[in-house]
Amino acid sequence: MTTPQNPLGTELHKALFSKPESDVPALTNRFRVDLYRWMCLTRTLDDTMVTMWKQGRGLGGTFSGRGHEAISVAMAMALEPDDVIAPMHRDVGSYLVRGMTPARVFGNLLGRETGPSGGRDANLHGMGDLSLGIVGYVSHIPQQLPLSLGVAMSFKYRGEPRVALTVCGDGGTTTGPYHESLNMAALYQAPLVLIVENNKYAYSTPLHQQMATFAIAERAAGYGLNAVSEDGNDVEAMYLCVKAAVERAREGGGASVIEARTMRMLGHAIHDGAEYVPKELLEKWEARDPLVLYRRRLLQEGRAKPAQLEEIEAWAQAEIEQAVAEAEAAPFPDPGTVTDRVYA
Amino acid sequence: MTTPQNPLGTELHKALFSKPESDVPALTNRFRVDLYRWMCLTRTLDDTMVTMWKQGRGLGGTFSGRGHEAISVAMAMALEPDDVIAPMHRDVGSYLVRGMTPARVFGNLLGRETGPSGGRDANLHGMGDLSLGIVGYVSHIPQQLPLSLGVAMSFKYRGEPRVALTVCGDGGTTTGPYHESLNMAALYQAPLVLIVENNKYAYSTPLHQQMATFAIAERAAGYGLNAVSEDGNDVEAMYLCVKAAVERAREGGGASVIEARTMRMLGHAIHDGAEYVPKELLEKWEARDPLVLYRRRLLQEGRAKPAQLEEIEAWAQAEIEQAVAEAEAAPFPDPGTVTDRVYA
Amino acid sequence: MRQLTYLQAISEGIAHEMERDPDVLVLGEDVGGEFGGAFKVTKGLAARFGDQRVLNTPLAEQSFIGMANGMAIMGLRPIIEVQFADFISTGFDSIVQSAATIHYRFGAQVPWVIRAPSDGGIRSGPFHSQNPEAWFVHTPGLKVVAPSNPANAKGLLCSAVRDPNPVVYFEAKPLYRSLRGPVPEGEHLTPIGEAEVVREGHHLTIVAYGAQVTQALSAAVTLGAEGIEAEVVDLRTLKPLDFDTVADSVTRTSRLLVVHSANRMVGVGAEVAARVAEECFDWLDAPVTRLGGLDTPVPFSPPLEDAYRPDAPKIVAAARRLVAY
Amino acid sequence: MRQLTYLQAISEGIAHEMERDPDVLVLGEDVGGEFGGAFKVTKGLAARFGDQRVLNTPLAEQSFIGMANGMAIMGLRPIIEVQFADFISTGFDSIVQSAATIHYRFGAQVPWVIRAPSDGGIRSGPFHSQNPEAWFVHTPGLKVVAPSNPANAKGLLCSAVRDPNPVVYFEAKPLYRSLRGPVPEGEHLTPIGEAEVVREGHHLTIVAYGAQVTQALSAAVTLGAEGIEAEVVDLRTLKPLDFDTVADSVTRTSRLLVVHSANRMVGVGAEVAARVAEECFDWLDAPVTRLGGLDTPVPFSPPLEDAYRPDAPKIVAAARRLVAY
Ligand SMILES: Cc1ncc(C[n+]2csc(CCOP(=O)(O)OP(=O)(O)O)c2C)c(N)n1
Ligand SMILES: Cc1ncc(C[n+]2csc(CCOP(=O)(O)OP(=O)(O)O)c2C)c(N)n1
Ligand SMILES: [Mg+2]
Ligand SMILES: [Mg+2]
Repeated sequence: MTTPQNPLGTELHKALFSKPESDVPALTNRFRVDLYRWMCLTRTLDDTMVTMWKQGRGLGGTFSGRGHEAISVAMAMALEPDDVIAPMHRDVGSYLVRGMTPARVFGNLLGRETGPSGGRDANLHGMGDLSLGIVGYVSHIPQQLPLSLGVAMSFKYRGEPRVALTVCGDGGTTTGPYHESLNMAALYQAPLVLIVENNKYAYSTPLHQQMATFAIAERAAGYGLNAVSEDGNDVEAMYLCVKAAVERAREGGGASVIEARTMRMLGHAIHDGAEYVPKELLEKWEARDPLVLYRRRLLQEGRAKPAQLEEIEAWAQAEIEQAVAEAEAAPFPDPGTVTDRVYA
Repeated sequence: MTTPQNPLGTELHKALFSKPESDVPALTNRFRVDLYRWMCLTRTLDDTMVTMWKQGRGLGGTFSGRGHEAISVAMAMALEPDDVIAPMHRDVGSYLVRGMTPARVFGNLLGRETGPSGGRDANLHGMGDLSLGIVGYVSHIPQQLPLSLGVAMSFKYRGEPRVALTVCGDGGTTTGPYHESLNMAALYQAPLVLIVENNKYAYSTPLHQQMATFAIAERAAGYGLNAVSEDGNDVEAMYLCVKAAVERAREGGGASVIEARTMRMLGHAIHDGAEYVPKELLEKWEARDPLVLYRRRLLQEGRAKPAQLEEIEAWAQAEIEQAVAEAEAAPFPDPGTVTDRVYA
Repeated sequence: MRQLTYLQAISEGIAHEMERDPDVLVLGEDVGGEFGGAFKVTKGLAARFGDQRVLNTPLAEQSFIGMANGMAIMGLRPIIEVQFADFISTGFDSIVQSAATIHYRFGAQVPWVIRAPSDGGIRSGPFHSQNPEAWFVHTPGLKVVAPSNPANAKGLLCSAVRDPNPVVYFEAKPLYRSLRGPVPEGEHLTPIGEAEVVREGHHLTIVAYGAQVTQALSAAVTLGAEGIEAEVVDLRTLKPLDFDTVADSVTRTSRLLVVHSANRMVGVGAEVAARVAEECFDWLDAPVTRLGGLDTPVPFSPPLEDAYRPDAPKIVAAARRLVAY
Repeated sequence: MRQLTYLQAISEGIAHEMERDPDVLVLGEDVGGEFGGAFKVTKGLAARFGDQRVLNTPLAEQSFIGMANGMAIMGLRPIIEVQFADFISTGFDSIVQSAATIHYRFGAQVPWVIRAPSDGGIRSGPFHSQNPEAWFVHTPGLKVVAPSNPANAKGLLCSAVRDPNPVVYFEAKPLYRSLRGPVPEGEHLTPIGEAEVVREGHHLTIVAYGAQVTQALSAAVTLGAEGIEAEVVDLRTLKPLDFDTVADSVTRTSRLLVVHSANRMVGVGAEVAARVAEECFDWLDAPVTRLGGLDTPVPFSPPLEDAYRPDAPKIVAAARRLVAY
């Protein structure tokens, strides 16, 4: 396998990857601590889920988003309440930020009546709730993308100042509808933001077995879209970048693609030991754990006190424990309702 | 609609669109006259077909390739006998060059037993004959593309020095499998050449309603493919360009995409008056009719004498008249055979 | 009543719904501008309702149907044209995986209509003659309709637009300009989920839909002249299937012939026949019989296509055998 | 005889064919390297046969199946894995439009096999439990097989690879590791197009395939204890359908129950039931009866999925009703 090169020249590369300092808005300390709070809740949920599934307390399989907390929290934080998000299976943080309770998430994971899918859809699929502006995940990759384009087009159709945001993986970028949707998003100047979570693997398949060049952002620019690549493990950078794209979309500046560079820290799904991932790669990224990075930074920059963060961590733990208890106590759906909800 | 811009910078644009003079092989006069001969046969077939269909002597609809003769002839001439071509519905010239007789083409058009599809497939679809290295056209755009990628991959698998060549329209470039196949062709370094016949329209839909930027070759380069844009109405330029891509593929240099710039001179299909195409656009391209251009050039450069070309034109007329007579006299398939050939 | 062609009736239905509800829009390849679609069903709509409500899309079925899913969950009511029913397979995932399951999975509604010009007999070959409705009737979560005449073409179109579920609307392109009939002006709804007895008779029941209803009715006339009175049931909706109307007829006639242009094997006719065989067993005096396309792609050449496809003479022959049983 | 799991039998069949014929190769998402596929069916093959013959593809079903079409017309024999049968819809055009029609349209052969891990009952929800075989049995030009045990899993795999036509091979993932049985070593072919009577009986015929054969056999044991002797026919091939074996059984038992996990509506069971109702009418002593998935997406939660899906107790209940008729 040859080393992929950037075929599009360094000029474009620079233009895409840099932004003027002056455009960066200031974040309040309160907001920064909130970013941490949501990441912490997300990680705690994820850790707890993984433990439960390993203990045999789960139902079917599930997907860990470990390592993706900065992306999933930042993108949801960058939206307004009226915006709509269509996350994927490693974006639990987005659901939480949008107001889905951890108990409902566990309800879905455990197939209970109380999950947003009422026991109809599995694990982190189908966790939609339009009252929270969340579209449930469809497994077929990347169905969320044309669907979100349509959500964006409905805003444009009605002249509403709203934005649709969605996500796909590096694997998603090699699919047909990815191309079709990006082309149409550029053509129609849709108020759409797409985050590509480039976590280096599609299941067991590394990037270099997926594409000859890794120029995800450059290819997106080729459609006439706004495109940029950002560090997906830096929650503030992600937030600023998504926020800029969201507001640009809201103001009629068209669709953006943001490549979020990150790493899938566990297997594809709970049963997958991911022996195919080189240890060194994981170690490199372990050192860049988004929570550890941000915690350190908040303290170093004096944005928060240690006790504050510890309190958040304890809160997250308690919240999740309570949520699990609630979900485990919740009823399974009545089999007599199995044919309900097929039609509206 | 905003005017599309090239998003990728002029550097790339220049690199893609120019080639060193020294690399251009010399063509013999005999070869040049052959190029004209095939274009002439192609145009005569097309004209005759259009006339017959307007007279009600046709069966169902059909597609004119008027204006595309330089492309369809050049690409087939650039192949070796063992190579495989998967043309589309405006590429009659390719079939003829590969050795399909005009009588068989009319046999297919008229639903006769003698057409390559034995009356099974319609008009210019399904005119495959693997003994001539031709794959029949599938309507679903761009199914020929992944299929041709597979043909190319079979050559690679067996270590055969053969090349697969296929075609799609500008419309084809906005489809999912276009992206998937280009990505895989680059990833696997397949011995594949794809010609994009950019004839400005997909049915009634002009380019600017298909894509925000017209950077077809640049986007192809973004996958790590060899990519170039060429004048599709200049048969020699097309030939040289395709030949270079074919030999590069044969020598292990990977896949190429060639945008052939041309114009669809008649409607999408026989019933379509194409009132949606601006007159000026057609006039501009009428002045660049590939046959007229090449005829003039052959005479101006002293490659052929007028009598020679007139003889060819008369020959083509006679060939096609004879072919039509043969096809019209050919039997329809026996209805008792309708379920034959479903399974091999 | 005023007579319209089948095609005019569809166009009128679309315009009526667009007039009535600003959330209704049209999208697909070549539907917009002055062109108005490969069959001109949407001609004039762009001039009347603007380009945003009659949106030309690039060649990208999977994503323009996927886009309609997103518009629909936000409350818009897209009417999607696939240029030929044959190309609906290109957007398959967006229909059978996404649209069909959204309501079941998290309660959002997907109120779109896909218009799919289907059926053959007009020498269009394997890629412009298909009848793929069985794929969708098999798929939970969709509704499927197949109008047979101008009046129900308009009525089902309007009902489909107002239905909160994804509805695949198979229009029979051989009828576009060949079938004329009365069509009520203004508001006119044909209920989804209700079959119609379009001819009464007591010797056998012929169940058909789409273009084959015309064939069945014409066969019934021939049969009538021989003293065989066929009852003809026009299914109109294929999913949900109005089995009660079928069963009611069969329990009166005791004989069933199901006809459709689609491939017979695992076609909608198999479902009708199997249910009748199960639920009307005690009433049957002869085997349930099906006519459908042969198990081949739709061939192009006239002798082959004619051999492939059911038509009135084949219906007559099958009905005679059934009654003689 | 040596016992293998259903999964081991498939793996062995693939390896056997690759050993035998250098034109046989494997491709799909995650099939290669040390990983060997989501279910590990192809584990070890890359080490043994090299990366070129066990090719990892990007996420792109439409195009990697389309690529296999091109490989196949040049004489290679690709075995394509779709990661779950649910994702076969993503490559739909390449199967139903291109591969299925190539031979009819211009005589080339498309000798590939698509392996599709199907069926549920293992709490995988609507997108990892599907049984989409009806779509393909309805489509002319394809062959469709559905092995029910380790021996025919190997035997049908090997026959499918050697068949000159495109064969969709639905493997039942609930059986992967749960079903063990004798599998002949070396060369072992199960003919495509032949059903098998896997249990003899004279009170009723139960027709099943895939994972439901196990359920039917287990139901037959329960029924046997009650004095009801069920004959069980394992279809094995769904297209072309071996109707003779079914008819032969039904003309002896006079009662038919068809069972499959796929949605009942317009399922393969409808075809079997409709043909029996038509061709065995005079032999039937009771209505033909079908059990299949409900007309909903496959639900995730155990009580819902259990309600959704046929199983041995439901088969027993239906058989009792049928025999008591
Ligand atoms: C169309 C389709 N084919 C196959 C799959 C099975 N599958 C689930 S996730 C996955 C890999 C996805 O990789 P990527 O997009 O990079 O997302 P990640 O899992 O890395 O977050 C695959 C192949 C699928 N969901 N959809
Ligand atoms: C998947 C699919 N959708 C729709 C069509 C109908 N159709 C046939 S040709 C065409 C336009 C093709 O445009 P282009 O690719 O530019 O080729 P051209 O006709 O200009 O040569 C369309 C939409 C098709 N053949 N396939
Ligand atoms: Mg990934
Ligand atoms: Mg074009």
